Amino acid sequence: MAVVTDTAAPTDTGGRNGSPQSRRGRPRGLPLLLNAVSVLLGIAIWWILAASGLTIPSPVAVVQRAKDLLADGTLEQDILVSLGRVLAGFVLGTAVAIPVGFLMGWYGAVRSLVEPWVQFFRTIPPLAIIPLAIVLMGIDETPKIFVIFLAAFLSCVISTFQGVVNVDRTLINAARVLGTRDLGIFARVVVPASTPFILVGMRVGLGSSWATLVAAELIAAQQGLGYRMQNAQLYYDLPTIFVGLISIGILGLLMDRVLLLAERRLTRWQERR
Amino acid sequence: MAVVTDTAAPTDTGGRNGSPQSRRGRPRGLPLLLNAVSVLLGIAIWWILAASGLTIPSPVAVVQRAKDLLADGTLEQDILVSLGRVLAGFVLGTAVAIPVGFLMGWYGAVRSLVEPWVQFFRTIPPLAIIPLAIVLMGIDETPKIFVIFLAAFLSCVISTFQGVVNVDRTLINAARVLGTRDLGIFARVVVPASTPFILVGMRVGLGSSWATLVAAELIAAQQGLGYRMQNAQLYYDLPTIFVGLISIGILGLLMDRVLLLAERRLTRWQERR
Amino acid sequence: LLSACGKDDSSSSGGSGGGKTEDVKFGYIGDYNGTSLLAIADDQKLWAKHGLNATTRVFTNGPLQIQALGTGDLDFGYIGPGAMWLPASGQAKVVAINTLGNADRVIAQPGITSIEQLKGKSVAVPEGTSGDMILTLALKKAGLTKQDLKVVPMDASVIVSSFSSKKIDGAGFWYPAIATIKKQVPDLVELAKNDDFSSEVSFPTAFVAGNKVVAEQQSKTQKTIAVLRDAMQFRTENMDKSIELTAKMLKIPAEQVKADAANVKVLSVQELDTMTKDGTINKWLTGMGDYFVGAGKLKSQVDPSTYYTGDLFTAGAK
Amino acid sequence: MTTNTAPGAGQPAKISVQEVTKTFALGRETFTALDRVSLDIADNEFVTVVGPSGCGKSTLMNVLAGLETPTEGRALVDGAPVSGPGPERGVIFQQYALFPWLTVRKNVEFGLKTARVPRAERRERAEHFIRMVGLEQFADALPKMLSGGMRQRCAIARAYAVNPSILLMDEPFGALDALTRVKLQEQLLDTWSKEQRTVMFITHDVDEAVFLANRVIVMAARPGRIYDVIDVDLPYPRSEEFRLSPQFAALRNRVWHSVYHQDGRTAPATSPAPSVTPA
Amino acid sequence: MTTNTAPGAGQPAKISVQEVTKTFALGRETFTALDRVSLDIADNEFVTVVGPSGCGKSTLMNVLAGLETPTEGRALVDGAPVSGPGPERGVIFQQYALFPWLTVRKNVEFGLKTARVPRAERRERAEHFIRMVGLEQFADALPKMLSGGMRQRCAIARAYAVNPSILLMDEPFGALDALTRVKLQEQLLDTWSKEQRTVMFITHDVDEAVFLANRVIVMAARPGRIYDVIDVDLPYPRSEEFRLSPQFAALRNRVWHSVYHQDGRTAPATSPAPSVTPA
Ligand SMILES: Nc1ncnc2c1ncn2[C@@H]1O[C@H](COP(=O)(O)OP(=O)(O)OP(=O)(O)O)[C@@H](O)[C@H]1O
Ligand SMILES: Nc1ncnc2c1ncn2[C@@H]1O[C@H](COP(=O)(O)OP(=O)(O)OP(=O)(O)O)[C@@H](O)[C@H]1O
Ligand SMILES: [Mg+2]
Ligand SMILES: [Mg+2]
Repeated sequence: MAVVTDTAAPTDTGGRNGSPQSRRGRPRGLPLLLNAVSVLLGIAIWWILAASGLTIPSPVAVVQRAKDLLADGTLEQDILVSLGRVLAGFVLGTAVAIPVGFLMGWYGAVRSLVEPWVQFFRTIPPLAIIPLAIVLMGIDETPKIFVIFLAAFLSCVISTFQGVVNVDRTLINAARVLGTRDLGIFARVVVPASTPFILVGMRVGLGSSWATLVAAELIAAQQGLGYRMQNAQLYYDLPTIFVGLISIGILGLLMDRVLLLAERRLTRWQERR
Repeated sequence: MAVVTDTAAPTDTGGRNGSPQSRRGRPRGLPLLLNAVSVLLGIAIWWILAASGLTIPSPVAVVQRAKDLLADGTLEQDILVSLGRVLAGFVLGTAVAIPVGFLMGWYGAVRSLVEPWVQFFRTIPPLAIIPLAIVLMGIDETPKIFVIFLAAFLSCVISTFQGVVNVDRTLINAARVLGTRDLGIFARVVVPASTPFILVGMRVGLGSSWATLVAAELIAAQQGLGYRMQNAQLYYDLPTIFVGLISIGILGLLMDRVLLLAERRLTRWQERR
Repeated sequence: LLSACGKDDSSSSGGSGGGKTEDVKFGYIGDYNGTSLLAIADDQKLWAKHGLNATTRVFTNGPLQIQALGTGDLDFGYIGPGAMWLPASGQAKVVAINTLGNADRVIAQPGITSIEQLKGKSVAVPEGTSGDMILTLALKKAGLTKQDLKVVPMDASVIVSSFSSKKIDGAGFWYPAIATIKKQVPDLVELAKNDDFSSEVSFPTAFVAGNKVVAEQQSKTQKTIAVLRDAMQFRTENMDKSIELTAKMLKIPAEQVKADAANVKVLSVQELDTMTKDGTINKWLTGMGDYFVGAGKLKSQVDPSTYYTGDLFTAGAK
Repeated sequence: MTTNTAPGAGQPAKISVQEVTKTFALGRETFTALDRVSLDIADNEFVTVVGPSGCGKSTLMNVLAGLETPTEGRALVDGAPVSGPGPERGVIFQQYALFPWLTVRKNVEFGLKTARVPRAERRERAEHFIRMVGLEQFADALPKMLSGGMRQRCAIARAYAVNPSILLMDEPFGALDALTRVKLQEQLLDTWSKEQRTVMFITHDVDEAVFLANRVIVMAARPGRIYDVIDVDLPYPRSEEFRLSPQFAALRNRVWHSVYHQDGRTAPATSPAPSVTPA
Repeated sequence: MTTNTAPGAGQPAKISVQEVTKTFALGRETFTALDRVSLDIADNEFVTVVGPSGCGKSTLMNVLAGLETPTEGRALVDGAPVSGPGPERGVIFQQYALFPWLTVRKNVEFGLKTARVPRAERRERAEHFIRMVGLEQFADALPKMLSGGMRQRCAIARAYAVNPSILLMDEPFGALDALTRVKLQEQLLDTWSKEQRTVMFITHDVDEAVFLANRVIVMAARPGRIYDVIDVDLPYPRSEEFRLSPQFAALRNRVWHSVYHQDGRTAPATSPAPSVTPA
């Protein structure tokens, strides 16, 4: 029997074997500290690489460019616009992926019909989707959000599907003998039981959404981080590209943290390490 | 108690509630049939779209081009080269992701150190990695495989990590009281118990690998499906682009089936629907 | 495809032949401009003739090649006019001018008959390319600026679909992509073309070399220029054959290459020598420089002689 | 094989198992978990099932619950063939099957929510059954925080809460200490005798089987079949004194003997054929 | 609170629990699962633990197994503080904890593989214990194909196979029918008396507790504590006749009384203080 939320003092860790047990007991600050160490280390490596004559801009140059871009409001504006697109695409993609993944996992026929296409589109680079998206949806926000939506959807649906397939049959039976029908089982058993899988899907989907942003902003974007980076690429303006990359990275990281928090709340019931 | 491999005749399905139960009992051919129906439907929609004046080539034109490309050996050659790259990148990526994911799940310190970077790179589009890859690795096979490797690794590592975190603590305790240490627990408990997660990661990673191929073959590729598509883009040779897309889709689908088969073998022990 | 040219040489003259054979790594782009000379050099065994052993690598754009030149992965490469600012900003040297691009157009949906009518309309442009350039020039001539239109920056592939599906009113674009659009919108209007501006700006394509190669490997540079000159000569004399060879090297239908070549103004060696000497080429490059400064890619005008090694090119004339 | 009819043979059986065979694939072989099992249970009857581990008790229960389809034969409830589970048949699983993400209270309320019982009543009913099984202090605890016996009690409360007319209970008191067990046995008998209920109760405790039952079904393994049926013709309510009575001891011994001496795979001494025991 | 010393008080205790307190967070409150529990178990002693559901039996076992760290106090095994699990302390979990992806055979071999027992010997030893628990027909079956009792037997075989000098067993026979149970009880006593073993055996079956034990520890709940310790000064081997002997009945009644009449939360009639029972 596992005891996760034990109140044992963090001090009495005990020898070698104590480590896996005491994970929860560790002072809260340590992981954050290590995060910080890790980030600083990364920056140091970057600096060394830049200093050693590689054609990458130094952190100082990038910070300087970021300041400039912040000063004239470009960066804020770009971030807002891109964040909006990613959020819209990601939220839609996830919202569609969960029921579709459920239907695929639950009804063999749906699975047989949908799966080939999901698999097919997952292997197709977003760049290749763009022409079609434009033809069907014009050049405004819709196709951009659609491309991001697709990326999020495709990452998340496979995960949800797997989650549904993996739900312990005993729990489904328990719900069925209590009179619950398919819809109730979906909402009240399958969804909570496959939350860990769905969250993996969402986290991976979030990454894909951001990674697709650049492709999406190929479509007649007037602003946005992806647009700014492409533009900078034409001008070989590496500091701006780095500002874009880092902004995307940080925003992605922050959104991921939010998901993680949600996960912690949603899967507190789990007996896990 | 769930009984998965029951020998009940597929006929006695029984009413409404029979469906989830009888899934396994269904004649084997049906899903394949539905797959086929689904694919045919997709082709029909494509045909209609092409006929209705959209700027996409008709299936006939694409098949014709595929024949031509097969006749002079180009397509075979491209497929071989691309397949090699994807396989190398994907296998490497997965092979690295599984132990890294494990270390992240098992040792809080590793997690704190590695996670920010994993999250960061997941949000960065592969297109943006290319300049760096060229600077560090030249223009031969290495950077191409590296970009694919990265895509596979980043998709898979997050999933493995989640899998490790979700392993039922009871099973770990059972192994520990039998005298098993960390390494043994990893190989003999954590890996099998998180197989469903790892496989989700591998499937998603496989998709990403293929989707990244086009970006990878931007790096001075001489052949390969992605290269062929980009080249065709110069001439707006849409049929060739479609041949490339469909080849990628089909190859991805086939590799996914192989993974699925592996999964079925590896997770037969599960009590699942 | 690959380095067919290099291979046969390496076996024949890999060092056994007494004469010193040098290896050269050459990048190119898979269109007529970028490929034709290499296809000829390969077919006519020009590399071997000049004691070179060439490996060619195809790229999808110029900037990547410039980067590879910088890291030493390539010795020579080919760029279009849109990337000319890279050598201008000191990242590489132009060792030879190749052709003049003649494929750029400002196009508009049927019904629009003049640049002025584009006012307020959405016009797509692949930023920083020759399509961008021709639009800028056309607007300037009509006394307009980009602010007068709704300019939408777009990737080239995106323009085809957007224009065909009439999501945009106009575009600064080029052949052969326009030919693809024409299949959908046969009566599209061409509002401006390169020739309209031949007096002000030309759109040269060029061969470039890494700074180090030019500085430290003079014999290799000379030999390569010699190969290019021989191939140019052959190209001017055998246009059809050059198209055929290009198609063979790229493994694409000859008609496609032919359509592509129709929008290229091929320059003969003699013309190039003359224009280098009389400063025409420097004038072109200055004109390009003006454009790049205006577009913000260059901070200030750069003297073309700092990056175009015209003397090396003409020295090959002996 | 004749049917093991219920005592009140006149009225139609509430539950009727007719020649049910269930086989499982076990590697390359097939394993017969139930071999032509027939059994009738009358309305308001309390039947206990005992038998060696692996003799098919849980399988039989799953067939009645509608969770397993028989390979051959059929199961009827109220005269209609069982085609799936239903809330009128409450099930307590041997492995509890609590929803790990729900608190004890929410677990108990699960079936009530499905039945759209209004919130206030739901709460109240859940409260009642949680108190009945003695988990009031743990109403808001998650299953992972419960001891083995507490999990089992939570599962019991969950099944009771939907107030099913048939209760299928698979070793429901197996993880409980003597005190709690006796309490819950008495409560079960109490509810059963007051309300119209049909109970099938699997246990491996012979005392419990005799104490609770109208009839004790003794099963045998390999293949799983009904080996003996023993009527317990003694009045309810049964008190602690009943446990000490000589009739109880006699029946207890008879059941014990029937379970214990199956080894020879012959019929029990007192009955003529393996699974045929006239009522 | 004094220590519940083992009978042979002279020699150092094999297992020593010293003032162990274990609390859990339960929502905002803390719940005391073990309240200053002290207990010594001598080498080669057979101790059974009984007590109401949720009184902390499993928690105490987990502390000894090294799977839980006490909030206060400490546990010693062979004089050294417990800092983690070890193969010398075999554990049978209340919830079996079989590896679902391994067959019965592979489950039983798991610990042997860790101990690098050569393949042939491993196979043979696993075979032996699988036969002992009567699962030979299911050696290649996966846990999901086993009945509840069969799973439990598999867990027993797995723990036995590594031949630990200390056995911590949490209701190991809880899901077994009477026949199998008696068989396994006898086997356990047999091995225990032949080989040098120390056993802590949790059960809720008072008969079983008395039948097996040198000493019966009775625990009480809220807070979890030792309520009574009853010595069973009767010789081994204990046969079926022993079960029918008057001493057995007397001890059984005493334990029963101690468990059953805790309600008033006073000490048992025969002992002066809650968890202090001189040996
Ligand atoms: N999915 C399955 N695959 C193969 N065999 C199975 C499966 N499910 C059950 N069995 C077999 O069916 C037989 C009966 O199992 P069942 O669970 O009904 O036994 P039981 O009488 O409930 O035993 P226990 O008292 O131990 O719970 C067992 O031998 C078991 O191995
Ligand atoms: N993780 C936890 N969080 C909160 N409370 C817990 C946790 N684990 C155990 N407990 C509590 O500790 C008490 C003792 O639990 P334990 O499992 O030791 O009981 P037990 O004596 O083994 O009972 P049973 O006979 O029912 O198995 C219980 O009240 C239980 O609710
Ligand atoms: Mg059972
Ligand atoms: Mg317990």
